[in-house]
Amino acid sequence: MASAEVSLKIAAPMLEVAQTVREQGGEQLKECYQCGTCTAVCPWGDLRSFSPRRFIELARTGLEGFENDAWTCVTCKRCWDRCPQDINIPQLFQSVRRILLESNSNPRTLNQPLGSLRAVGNPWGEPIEKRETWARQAEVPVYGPGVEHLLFTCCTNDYDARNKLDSRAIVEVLRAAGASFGHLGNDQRCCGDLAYTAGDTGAFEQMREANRATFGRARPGSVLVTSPHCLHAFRNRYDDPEGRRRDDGNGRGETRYRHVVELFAEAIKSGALRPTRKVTRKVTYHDPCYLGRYNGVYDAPREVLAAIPGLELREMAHHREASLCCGGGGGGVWVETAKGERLGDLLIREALAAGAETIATACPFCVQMLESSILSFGLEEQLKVATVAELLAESLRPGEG
Amino acid sequence: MGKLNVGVYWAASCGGCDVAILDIHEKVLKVKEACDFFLWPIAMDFKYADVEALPDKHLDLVLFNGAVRNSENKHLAELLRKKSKLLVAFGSCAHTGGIPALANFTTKQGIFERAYLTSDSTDNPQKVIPKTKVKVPEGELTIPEFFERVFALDQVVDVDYYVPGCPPNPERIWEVLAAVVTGAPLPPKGSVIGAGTKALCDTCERKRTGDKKITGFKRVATTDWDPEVCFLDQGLVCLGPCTRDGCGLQCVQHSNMPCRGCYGLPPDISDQGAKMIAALGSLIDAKDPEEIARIAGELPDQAGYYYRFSAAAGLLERRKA
Amino acid sequence: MSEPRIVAFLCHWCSYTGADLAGTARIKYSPNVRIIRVMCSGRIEPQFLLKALREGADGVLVCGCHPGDCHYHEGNYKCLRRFLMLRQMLGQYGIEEGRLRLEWVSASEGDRFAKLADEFTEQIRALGPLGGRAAFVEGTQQGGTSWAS
Amino acid sequence: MTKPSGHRIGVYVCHCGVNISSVVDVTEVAAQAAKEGDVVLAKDYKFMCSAPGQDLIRADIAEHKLDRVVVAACSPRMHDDTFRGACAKAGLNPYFSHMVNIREQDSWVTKDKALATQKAVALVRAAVRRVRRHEPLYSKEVDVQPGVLVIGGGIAGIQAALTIADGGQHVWLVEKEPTIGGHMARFDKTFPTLDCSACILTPKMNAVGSHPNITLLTSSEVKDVSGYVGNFRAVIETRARYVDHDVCNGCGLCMEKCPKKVPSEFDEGLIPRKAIYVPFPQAVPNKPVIDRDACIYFQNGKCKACEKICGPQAIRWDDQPKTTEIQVGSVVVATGFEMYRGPALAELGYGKYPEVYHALEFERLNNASGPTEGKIAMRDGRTPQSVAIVHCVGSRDKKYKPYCSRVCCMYSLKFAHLIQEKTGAEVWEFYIDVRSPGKAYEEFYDRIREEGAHLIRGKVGQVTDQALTDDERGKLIVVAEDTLAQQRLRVPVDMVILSPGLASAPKSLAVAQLLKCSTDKDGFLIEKHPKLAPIETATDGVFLAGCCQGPKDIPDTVAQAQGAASLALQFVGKGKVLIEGRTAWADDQLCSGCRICNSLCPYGAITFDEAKKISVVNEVLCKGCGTCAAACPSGAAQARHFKDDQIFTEIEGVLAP
Repeated sequence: MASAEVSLKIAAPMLEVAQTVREQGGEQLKECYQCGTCTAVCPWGDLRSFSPRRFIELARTGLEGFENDAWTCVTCKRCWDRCPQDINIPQLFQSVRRILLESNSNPRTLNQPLGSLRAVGNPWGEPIEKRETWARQAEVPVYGPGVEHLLFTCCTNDYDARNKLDSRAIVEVLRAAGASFGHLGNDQRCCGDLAYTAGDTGAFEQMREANRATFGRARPGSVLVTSPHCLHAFRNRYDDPEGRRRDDGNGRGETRYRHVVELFAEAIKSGALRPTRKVTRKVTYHDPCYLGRYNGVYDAPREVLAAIPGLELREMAHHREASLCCGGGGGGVWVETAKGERLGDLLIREALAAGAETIATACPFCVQMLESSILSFGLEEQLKVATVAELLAESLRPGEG
Repeated sequence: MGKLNVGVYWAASCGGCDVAILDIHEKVLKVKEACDFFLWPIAMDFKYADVEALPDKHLDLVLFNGAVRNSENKHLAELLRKKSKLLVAFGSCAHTGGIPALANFTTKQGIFERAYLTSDSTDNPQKVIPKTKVKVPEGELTIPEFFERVFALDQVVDVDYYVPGCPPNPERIWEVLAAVVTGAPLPPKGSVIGAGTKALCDTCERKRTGDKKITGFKRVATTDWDPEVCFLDQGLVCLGPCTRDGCGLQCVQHSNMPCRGCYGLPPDISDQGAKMIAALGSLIDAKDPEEIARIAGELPDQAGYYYRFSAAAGLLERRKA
Repeated sequence: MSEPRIVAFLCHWCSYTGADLAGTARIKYSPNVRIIRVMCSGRIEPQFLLKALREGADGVLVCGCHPGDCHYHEGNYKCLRRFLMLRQMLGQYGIEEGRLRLEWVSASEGDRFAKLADEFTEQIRALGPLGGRAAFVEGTQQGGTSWAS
Repeated sequence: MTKPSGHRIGVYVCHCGVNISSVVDVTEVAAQAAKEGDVVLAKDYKFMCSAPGQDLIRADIAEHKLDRVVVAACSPRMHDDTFRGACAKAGLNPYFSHMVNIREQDSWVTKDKALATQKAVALVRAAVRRVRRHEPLYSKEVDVQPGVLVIGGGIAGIQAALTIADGGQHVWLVEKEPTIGGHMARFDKTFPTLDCSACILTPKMNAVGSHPNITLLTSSEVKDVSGYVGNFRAVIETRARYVDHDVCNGCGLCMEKCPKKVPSEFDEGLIPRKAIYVPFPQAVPNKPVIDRDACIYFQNGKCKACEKICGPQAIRWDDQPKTTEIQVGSVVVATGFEMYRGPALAELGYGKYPEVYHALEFERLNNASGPTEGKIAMRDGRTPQSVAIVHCVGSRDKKYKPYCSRVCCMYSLKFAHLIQEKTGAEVWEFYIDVRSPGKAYEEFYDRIREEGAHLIRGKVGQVTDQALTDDERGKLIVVAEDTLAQQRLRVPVDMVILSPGLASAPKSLAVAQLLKCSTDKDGFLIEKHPKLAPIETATDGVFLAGCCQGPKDIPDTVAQAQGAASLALQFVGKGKVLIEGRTAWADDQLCSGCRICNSLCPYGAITFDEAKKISVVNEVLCKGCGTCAAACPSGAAQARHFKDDQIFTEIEGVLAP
């Protein structure tokens, strides 16, 4: 029997998909009125076609296509800050990622770091017992009774060769400030922030419980962190995974969490730190998303840099609340992106346009992402990346700069 | 008019009401001239049997102080009702339960466990708990039965008048006695006598404003306060606004302490605690439920605060365990 | 088991109108809820709630205008504050928090009132009867009346 | 059953056709009611609210000497007044009746007939017990003062004042600025008709200035309002002007001679004005005032240039603020709005890039009497080749103003038309949704589209000067997503106009507090009923006109102003007002003067009698909410018709076994 083979193009809403997204924390989907502000402020905008607004609409109606963009968001929070409906858009991406991860529809590159997290408590697949190697070499004491600050270093600060330099600089500055601090040795685990935003709630919870248990034993009054992601996880996400709260952690519990630059700024103000050696360099400061937009720390790093003699601070076109993103957040540090299409590339452009020789930051992921952008363009000679701690340590060393 | 036949009895009470009668000082001599006493355990030696032997309505006046806590209290209440013409609930305990009735927020079992087993000063390895009847080799011993709750006098027998206070103000006592002695016309049965008809603030002279706002409840133990200014204006809970006047401002003015409510509720309200909540709640300066709950939570024992002297006479009682 | 007995105090402007709307829309709900109308939830005072429990109510529902909508400006907030304080205190009487409920119901929320009535009835059914005067430890007679009266 | 108290109660159970009787067994309800104490008769009837139904009650009151009436029927919201009226006609105090709601709250909401009947019996029983405790209540009649106070001299206040004055009542029009005219005086054209704002407003302003029934008080603010319904006493403070307007002839020489320039508020600071000034040429009154903060003489004691030139000698250096006390019967609030000026502007480059303007700046830029005499030009004088207009700045945004301001879409479209007409520039409008619900508004929207403006559906996220291409160099780049084309756009333009929404005027809040009117969370005054009383307020005799109640356009403002004026005229014209008897009172035999109730009354009806040391309820101001009665810890404050014992008996009734 003959039949008319007609090719129909029909898109029908898949309400059960939409329902699943809502149930997984995407409840705010329905509040979106599709104004597109998110797309307009998204740092990806100048590099690739990516519309959070479209993603929301597709997820809301359950239409196909939103999966493709699910891992693009770097959770930089520019969209959430500007959304007229106050929708936590990074959280919507997290909800979808959670669903996709459960059905193994995630980028392959995520499997290694997330697997390592569950197995060895860090995303880099490094052995647990090597975590404290650098700290032992730097003769950092183990945290215990009578020690004021617990120095909680990011996995990247513990294992990554480049970021170990930052770790050592931090130790150097803390010593110069006369601070009493100790390290947790091999007991600490990844804070889990990137695992959460990448959609792996299970790994996040595993890390959270392990660290809570460690904190429970150590009972530190003050925790100093080296990564803004650890800061956000401890201050906000451990009590409320969606990270809506934004307080300094002093009100609840007995522990105060701070990024080391906050302590540095205080020490400079009180006179405990006196940077004397000249660091004659033009420096611009990049605000890490999780230090700035998520936790409101904009002034402390700038105060530290301003106190370094010889250092000339220049702002990039986008800074403070409007700062760009290095591309590392939300699991972006684990996703491959081609040269010239990376968010870090935009930053390099702006830093050079501002006439900077060094781009300073305060996050190990920013260090990694920015250095890889610089390398890909072969700009190592023109532009360096340094952490605030490294620049400060340099200015604290004896002698003239 | 001849001498009055009088009885004074203490049930569950501290004895303060009896002392208050003696506090009328030299007038006590006039009392003696005017009255013959047939029972007054704190002052004179009579036996219950003597009272039981009296003819019914032999006593012109009985001042009954103390709440009804056990079967002995109840027996005497019934006995004195039978033997008296005028039975007066004398003092807070007889009037509204008083301090003993705070026990109504717990159970008999709870009280016994605390008193005989768990308190820090208890040494009771055999875990002996009082029983109404105990067999001993010599025979059966009985002690009065401890009730599940404390009663005000009128919850057990019919009462003619109420004299509130913990204790009643001696001047008011004299006025009451004088009225009975002189045979002046008495108010309607059931009246509260020896007290005012408005709330305490009527005579309180502390300065107060019309713009009260409660942002938190302060505690007497941890606060300094202005001796001239209304306690409520300073965030201290004072029960004056819903307590009957007549005490002579012993606490609020003479002792600079907030009113705790011993004169009981003023005439036109039904429940001292509910009314105090209505008043305080209206003044709390917060709109967020969490903030309101936090402020309210600063008074950990609300019931104990508002019903310190009237726990037996509120609209509600504690639910049966 | 006896049916739950529920007294509801509703403000005239929003909640009572909302309850009327449930009727106009013919939405069926539990007949256990007996409504007493007052002009404003600010008139509702703890004495009413205690009285209702004493007279045999197993639960008491209080409804007023949504925050910001009170016809008399802020009566609903006064109601809310008294309500929260009373509910805290009633724990000392051995009365479960769930027996008292305060909800804001607007004049347009007929369906919500009906749903609330059903829900609250079920909530009280689950808690079981309170039992009125008999539930409380023996009598609750009143003290005296005034000298003046 | 309760003990009889000697009352004679009649109970009537309505069938309401079959609305009630098909579910509730009305005869059973009547039979049960008859068993209650004091009930001398209990009847059921087809339609109680009908004339024969009401007659039945009246006849029974006469024949059976009923002193209380209970009607079980529909909602008291529907027919309470009907049955009160029936009682009143039979000589019974209307408040001796009570309605039981067995339709909306029983037969219509209950499935089970037996349970519905049981519920009706309980409700009727409660009513019978309650009605015994009812007390007679009487309405009071209060005189109303003549005269109306209009607060605010924008188009709303102007229109209200003219309507009232033409209606024969005296008006005090109070305006805080040195001239009336408000926002409308600053516009060049009005949408959608594009008629000239000045042409239609100026005649009205002049009419206000010369109307014999209007006392105009500019540079003035209402400082205090006391009194009660129909009898308001207002205290108005007029700032020192330092110019005697009775002497000044308005020649304007002083303004020419004054050496001191400061940014003109009227022109949004785009051009300067002098320290002695009139805000704009058509101002009413058209006589100058001295800005003390700007004046050189007040700074250092020298200058006096204005005094030297003034022919009629009108300068008064020692001028002092004046207070005027007036008595009025009614008040019209017309305090208007302020344009939103919050952080949403800075987010889009306002203040950072000179070519980013807000709507009021553009209105002045485009105004024939404005800084450029109506030429649309950039700061360097060039004519823009391309202009972006950004909708919803601060509006429809939960962080700032969550509501839609209603006029921004339309005025933005008007801008598009004016820019294209005057400059031929490319116009890009960025919107979320275009809202054009008004007469001829949608047609205007059509017209703008046809004229060629680019309408882009997408909210602007950034305005930047960071060029990525040569085309963008030297321009402002507006970044938005065209949500229909699903493309992120970067549009290079010469000029950006932000269209902020309307926010409440801070002064409105102060005025609302003086008048005991409430404001919503956005600071707008709340009307008595959003649908059926949109002009009245919860305070009797106080009416609303214009944007103080919420954002609205000029036609709606004028309509509301005329509505407010006619209500004020009606209110004042009657000369009397009835006050309901269902109020609170404080029993002086019980009040101990604790003052707990003093601050609770939303209408300020409770005052403290310092002599007697007790609180007193002004029953004229009281609206009977009962908050004071609930809060009074000694039972002195009582709410008539909702007294403790009345509610207690109702509780006993609904719960009686």
